Amino acid sequence: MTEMLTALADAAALPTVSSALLLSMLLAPVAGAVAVTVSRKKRAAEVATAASASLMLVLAVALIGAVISEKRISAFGELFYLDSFGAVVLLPIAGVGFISSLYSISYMGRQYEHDLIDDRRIIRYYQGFNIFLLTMLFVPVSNNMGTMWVAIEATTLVSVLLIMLYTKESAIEAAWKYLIIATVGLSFALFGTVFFYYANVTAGADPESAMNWTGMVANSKLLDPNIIKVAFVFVLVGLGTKAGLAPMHTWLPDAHSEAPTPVSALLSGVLLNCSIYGILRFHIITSGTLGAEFSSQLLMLLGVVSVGIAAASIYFQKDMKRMLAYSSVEHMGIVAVAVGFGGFFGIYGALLHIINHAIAKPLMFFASGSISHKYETKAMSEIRGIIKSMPVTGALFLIGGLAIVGMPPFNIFVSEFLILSSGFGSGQFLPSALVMAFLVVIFAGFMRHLVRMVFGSPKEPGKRLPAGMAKEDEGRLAVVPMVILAGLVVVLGFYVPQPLQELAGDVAQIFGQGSVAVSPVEGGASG
Amino acid sequence: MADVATVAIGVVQAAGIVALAPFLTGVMRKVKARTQKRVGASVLQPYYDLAKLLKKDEVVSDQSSWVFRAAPWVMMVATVTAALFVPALLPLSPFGAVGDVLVVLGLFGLARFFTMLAGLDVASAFGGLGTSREMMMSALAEPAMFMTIFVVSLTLGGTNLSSLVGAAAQSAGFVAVPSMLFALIAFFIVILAETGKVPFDNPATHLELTMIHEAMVLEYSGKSLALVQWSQSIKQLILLALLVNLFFPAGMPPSLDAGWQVAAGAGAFVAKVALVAALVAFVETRVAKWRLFRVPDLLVMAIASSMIGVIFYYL
Amino acid sequence: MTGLEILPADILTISSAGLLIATFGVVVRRGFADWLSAYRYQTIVLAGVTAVIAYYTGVWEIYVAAALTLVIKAVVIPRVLVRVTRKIKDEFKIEANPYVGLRLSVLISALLVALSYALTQQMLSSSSLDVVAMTCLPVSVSLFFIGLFVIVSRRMALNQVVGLLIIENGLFLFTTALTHGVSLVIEIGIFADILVGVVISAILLFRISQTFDTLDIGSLEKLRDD
Amino acid sequence: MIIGDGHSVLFYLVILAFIAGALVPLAFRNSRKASVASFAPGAAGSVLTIALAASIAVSGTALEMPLPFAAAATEIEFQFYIDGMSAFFMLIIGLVTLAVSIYSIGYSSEYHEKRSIRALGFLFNLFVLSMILVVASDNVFSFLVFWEAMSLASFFLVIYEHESEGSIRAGMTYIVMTHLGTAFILGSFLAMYFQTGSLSFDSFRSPGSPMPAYIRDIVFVLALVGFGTKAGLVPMHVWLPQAHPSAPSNVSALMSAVMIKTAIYGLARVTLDFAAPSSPDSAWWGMLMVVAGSASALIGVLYAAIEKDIKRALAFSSIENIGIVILGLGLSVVFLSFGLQALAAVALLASMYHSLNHAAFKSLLFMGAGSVLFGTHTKNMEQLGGLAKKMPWTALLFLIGAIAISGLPPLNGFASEWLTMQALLSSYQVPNVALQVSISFASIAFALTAGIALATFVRMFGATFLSRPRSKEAEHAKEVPKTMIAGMSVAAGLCIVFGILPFAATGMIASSFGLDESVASFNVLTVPYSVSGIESISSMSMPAVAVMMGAAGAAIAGFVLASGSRKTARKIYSTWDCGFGELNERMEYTASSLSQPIRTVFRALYKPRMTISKDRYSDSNPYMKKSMRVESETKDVFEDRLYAPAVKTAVGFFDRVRRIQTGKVNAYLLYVMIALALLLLLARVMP
Repeated sequence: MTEMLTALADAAALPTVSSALLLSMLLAPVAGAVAVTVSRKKRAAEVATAASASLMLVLAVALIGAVISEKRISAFGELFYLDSFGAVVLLPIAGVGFISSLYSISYMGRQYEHDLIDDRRIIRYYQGFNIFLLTMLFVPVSNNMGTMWVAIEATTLVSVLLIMLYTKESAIEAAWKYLIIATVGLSFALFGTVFFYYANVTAGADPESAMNWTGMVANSKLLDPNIIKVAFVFVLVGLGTKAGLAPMHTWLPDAHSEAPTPVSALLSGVLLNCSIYGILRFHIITSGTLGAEFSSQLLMLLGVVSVGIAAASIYFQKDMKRMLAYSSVEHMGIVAVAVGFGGFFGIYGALLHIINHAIAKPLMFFASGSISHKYETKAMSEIRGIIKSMPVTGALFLIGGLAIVGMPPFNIFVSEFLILSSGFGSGQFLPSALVMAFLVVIFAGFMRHLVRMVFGSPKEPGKRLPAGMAKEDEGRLAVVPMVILAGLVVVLGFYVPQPLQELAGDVAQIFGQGSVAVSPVEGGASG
Repeated sequence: MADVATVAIGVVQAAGIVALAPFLTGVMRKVKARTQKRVGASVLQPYYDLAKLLKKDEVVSDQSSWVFRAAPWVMMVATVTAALFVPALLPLSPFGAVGDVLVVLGLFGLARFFTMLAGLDVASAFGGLGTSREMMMSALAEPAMFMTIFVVSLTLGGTNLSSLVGAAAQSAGFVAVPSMLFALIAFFIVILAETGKVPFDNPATHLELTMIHEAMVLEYSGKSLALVQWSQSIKQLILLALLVNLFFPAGMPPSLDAGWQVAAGAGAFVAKVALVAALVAFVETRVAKWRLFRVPDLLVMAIASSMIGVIFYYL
Repeated sequence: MTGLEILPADILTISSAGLLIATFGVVVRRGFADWLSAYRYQTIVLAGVTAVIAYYTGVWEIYVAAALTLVIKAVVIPRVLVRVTRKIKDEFKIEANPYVGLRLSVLISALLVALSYALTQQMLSSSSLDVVAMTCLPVSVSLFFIGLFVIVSRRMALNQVVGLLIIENGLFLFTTALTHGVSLVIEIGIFADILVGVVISAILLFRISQTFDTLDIGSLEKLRDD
Repeated sequence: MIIGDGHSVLFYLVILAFIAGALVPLAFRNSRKASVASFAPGAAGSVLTIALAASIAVSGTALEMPLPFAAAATEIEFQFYIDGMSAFFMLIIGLVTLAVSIYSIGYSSEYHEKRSIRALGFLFNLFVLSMILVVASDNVFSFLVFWEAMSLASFFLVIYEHESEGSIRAGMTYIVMTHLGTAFILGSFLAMYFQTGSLSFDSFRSPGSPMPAYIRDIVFVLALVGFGTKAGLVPMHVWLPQAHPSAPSNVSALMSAVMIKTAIYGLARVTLDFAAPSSPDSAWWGMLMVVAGSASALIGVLYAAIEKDIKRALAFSSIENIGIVILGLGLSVVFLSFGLQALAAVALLASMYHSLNHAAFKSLLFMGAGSVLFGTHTKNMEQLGGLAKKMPWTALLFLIGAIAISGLPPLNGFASEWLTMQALLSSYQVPNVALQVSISFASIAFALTAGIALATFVRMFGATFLSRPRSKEAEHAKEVPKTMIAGMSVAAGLCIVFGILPFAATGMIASSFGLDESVASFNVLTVPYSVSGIESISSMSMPAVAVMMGAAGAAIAGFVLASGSRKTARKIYSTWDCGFGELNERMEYTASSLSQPIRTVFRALYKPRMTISKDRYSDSNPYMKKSMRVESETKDVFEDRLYAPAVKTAVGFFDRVRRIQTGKVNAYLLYVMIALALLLLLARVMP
């Protein structure tokens, strides 16, 4: 694995090669979208999307390999810029994008068979899917904070379209709320971004490149602290809205639960990361100006509130997908808290958590999609005995659920462990203890739903179950993506691959630029 | 660990306890009869009973299992073994280092365990009734007994009966320490409870209202009954011996060097035990059997009393 | 930044006042058509202000931005909105029963304007600001606030879209005034986003009116936790 | 001293054996083959575990075993270090698993063709493996991974019969409570991490600078609550009587006999190894443990005494025994705080010896209960009875367990309770009157516990195995398969060996905990006394007692046989029925009626409620009744008074919080703005 990556990295060593890689990675979904539009056939659209997504994944991996060896890549002057932090966010975009494109074939196929969507919509779905991937890809590779904002806003618009794919009342309602709240939130973010820019310009930066993140960080010590304070709050609230941090998260459970399942997976597993990524970029700058204290505290505050509100909502949840959506609020909260804790373990934990969540949550969404197909409901009280009616899906759902609640030996435990260690280790006892308490509540709430759904008898009287439901899972195309994800969930629970560890070490360095406290005592992993 | 002589002394002393036990029962019955203005049977009557029972055929319930048949043996073995550890006629037990007062208690527990099981085994309502009451009584008597020992151990040092009695012997006749006084009260109550005396139990009747111990062993006959009764007598003697030797060491030989002192000590022991037995019998005639659910109050009083003893000791 | 010293503050002040008046126009009216015309008027003034800024700062990109503003916001967006809402029944287009009454709304808007002046003074007093910024920033923040207020206090989905557009205008003014134009690529990106956003929200509005037979967002409360 | 390769190989073999036990059965569809394929490697693995653990424990060495790669980062890795303490607990695991694995081969036939034996074997082996690795772990990360894996595996085993709502609910209570406990444990470890900056146990053991007192106190309290939850310490015990009985009986045996011991391991690790008390300031730790331990012992046994479900009663009795163990541990901490090393050794010996003994007899009893369940398909004591005749072997083995757990000589329970009593008596040396008096109160609780335990097991054995069968199932019961008997015999053998030859256990404990071996010289347990001028030694020798009992038995037999001048006959006849006629099973004492006096005496705790409904022939005459029905129930005060209100409050709070999701988009936008305004305010306030 490592050798392969180094080989790729060598190939990408030349700057031109890596910028070509970057560009072609961005073009892959474009090509997909074009192919879908041209072909206008369901089967062709499926194949084109899967092909472009796999191409994207390969290119992304190559690019990440290059980042590992070169530390940073820029293309087209300073317009595109990818460092190890961006790489960590890029990985889930490409990975989940690919897996989702596979799952889409099965899921949308079934929706199509059940006449829930027609030919026109299927094509529109695959167009939207590709463009959605494209907009998300732009986020980690943008150096310009304005471009990044544009990309994030674009993700909102595309994903609203994808949610609107269904003409159900609930889908429209969710799309409307999502659109309005996210747009208002992002306007705050733009406000804050402009403030940052202004601060950078007044600090003497060249207006042409003053919007570039690299420049802002380099200048961060010189920025006007008062402006940066206000600016960061605006960015935090603005991008926090998009990232699902409470109390700005209110649109999230609606949108994530009403979207088509593969899109839900992308929304929860990937899109949220993009927004968090944006916040953290600004966090680094802010830390440079004000010291780590200020923005860390705010991140911690919002993070703890998110985890708490998610805990309350998960405990009482009735709808399976909404529960998963709230769990995303929780996990984004944890990431925020983790960065707030800082330290090598905190940063590393946050990154690992982003990746782990991006693996486990799609798994859960996919499984829940198959389950609600089978049981024809999303109401958890009506779902019983999955392990009997769909043994494989049930087992995978269980693995995913246990991972989501942070049980070892699954991946999320590792990152949560790192995060709590960093919290206690840095003496942040109150937030750490609160997070831990909320995690226990979430565990209780989640498990009580999960266990009842997975176990028990599917033939319980009064429970809705399609008569003559066969004991079988959905088709192979539905199961394979889940198996891949579950495999990752387990493997990452035991071992984090070396390249990832290296990336994490580099990212800790990047955070270190902004004088986010990174204790040298603990930073042993990067080698 | 010990030469033949000490072993022999220990065995002889235990044999003495085993042999003397029915006599003590006889004495108690006699005293009881006299205080009730009856003539009463001979003090040797328990021996005659045992001899008779040992020769008789047995009737065994068809409902019972091997537990019922094994129980009398276990009771007898447990109490006889306990007798090995108790200084009675002499102020020491050569086996003190092998089994201390806690072992004695444990052996009594073993005996009681099987008694209770035997009561249940015959599938008669009497057995269950006795067992159920005994469960409650023993549950409370146990802590009372243990707390008494707690006080005694603190005051006289350790749980080794030999050294306890040895330490008691150093004092003048009567261990006059406040803590010991409270322990004495507790111990006396416990003895009444453990040996099935009024106000806890009334072994003389076969009424379901009053029986505890008798109800459990109601189905026994012949050899088994002999063993049950004998072990009960031995237990009674052991408890009284402990009472006498720990609390009233008067007349006990300070050392074993002088033969006459030892003999006198043994005599004094028999006299003291008989006296205490008479006292117990006397108490039995003066008080009425208590209602079953008032009995715990008495045992709790014993616990409290020994607890006060502990506190006195520490203060 | 040459020439700012000689900028007659009056021009900017007057146009800012014009912006505010247009904004108040949105607040006090009920009908969608009235809103739209108020918005159009507001945008034209905004484009003018932008042009003035461009003239005095001499940055050509700001001219482009002004032109874009004029074309996209004052012409295209209202057209699009009118077009997609043509099929929506007229009774849906009237804010009959807002959460906050109209008179109170005006009062609150006035307060918000005052608040924006206070805040901008507070926030930016320490840093060196030119005249453009000093004049336009409070106005832009007011637009921002009033837009937010409109979104929160109204129940017609259409009006929320207009509220969003007002926020957008405020942001635009803010950006231009404070920074005298960020790079053109970003500006174009932002415009494109707005345009697409308006189109999408228009489609959504149409869907809502079709599906729910109303544009009252009070009926969009099915998704909740209880 | 650290030992090397041979042991590492053994350790790998242990892991391999259990992994094989988990995975190989997955290949078999046939239930019978699958059960052999999973439990035979389990038994083999436990033999290897015993070998490994015993050699380390006896030699007093340690085995260090780093894995070749880091899981996530330095110190976030799997790291093993088996010292004496680990080895001792590993030995407990090995011994019990050996018995239970053999037993399971037969027992799992109960589930053939009804449930997945593959799943049972898979989870069983993983459960055991994770327990072994928990005690072998040498850093916080690997400890927690295996700790939670252990919880998870056992959770799935608890809900093995997952169609029943009852077992799901029991499982949920269990997993949530245990997770809460884990949170406390994590807090405790991380508090140490805060101090030492390293996650390895090694750094906790010898921190660069001594931990400040407040950190040590936090560490202790969190560890007590966390491990106490897993151990079933009152008042965190409520999950235990629900979960242990729900699992298949072989697993119940493992959970009760072994799993809760891992919590004792953790507690011992923290209180004796990491934050070992050294000054009288820490005496309150020990006292807290003494109080909690004696309360657990008493409350556990009181509930066990009235329980009708045989497995539930056994679970309550586990709470009792764990209480005794923690009482001993607490005493040892008290003594250590005052520098009374010798006494601390006695108390620790008592505690660990009792852990070992409890593992032996509780696994035996749970297996016995499983056999009863196997033979009769009920675990309700009211419906059992008379099994001693139908299942003689099971009865005999169960009786051994009952005698042992009641603390009666000559079996092992007595030996460890003797030591505990000695430790309690020795509290006179603690130079603090308040502590002395408190410990003597704990002694009352302990003695009361012992008394009620005796009653409990008389009732349990009596109601289950003696008198008449009270149901058809009990009437038609059959003896269980040989493998089950064999498994139980292993455990019974342990009860006898550890009873009659205490040195087998105490010597090993002394060497593995580094105690002065004089407290456990060859088969004589001794405790020196020195009170106000009186010097004496309390001692007890179990082998000698056993020999004496044998001799006494022989003497008595000889005497009785010799004294009977003629051969006496034994006549079988029906029980005396007062001339009433045929006695039947409805006339005997049931399990509930047996415990009725105890229930009455301790009614303050049980809050018994009795409903009597009468059906009369006519309203005019109240004395002639057609039928009567008596229903009685008792309550668990902890569930009613402590947990229910606490959960209700918390849930009510969360219910209000989640209602912010009103569905109104205007409200949502308002939240965004309020958040912005508040954060801006906060930003102003913050430096």
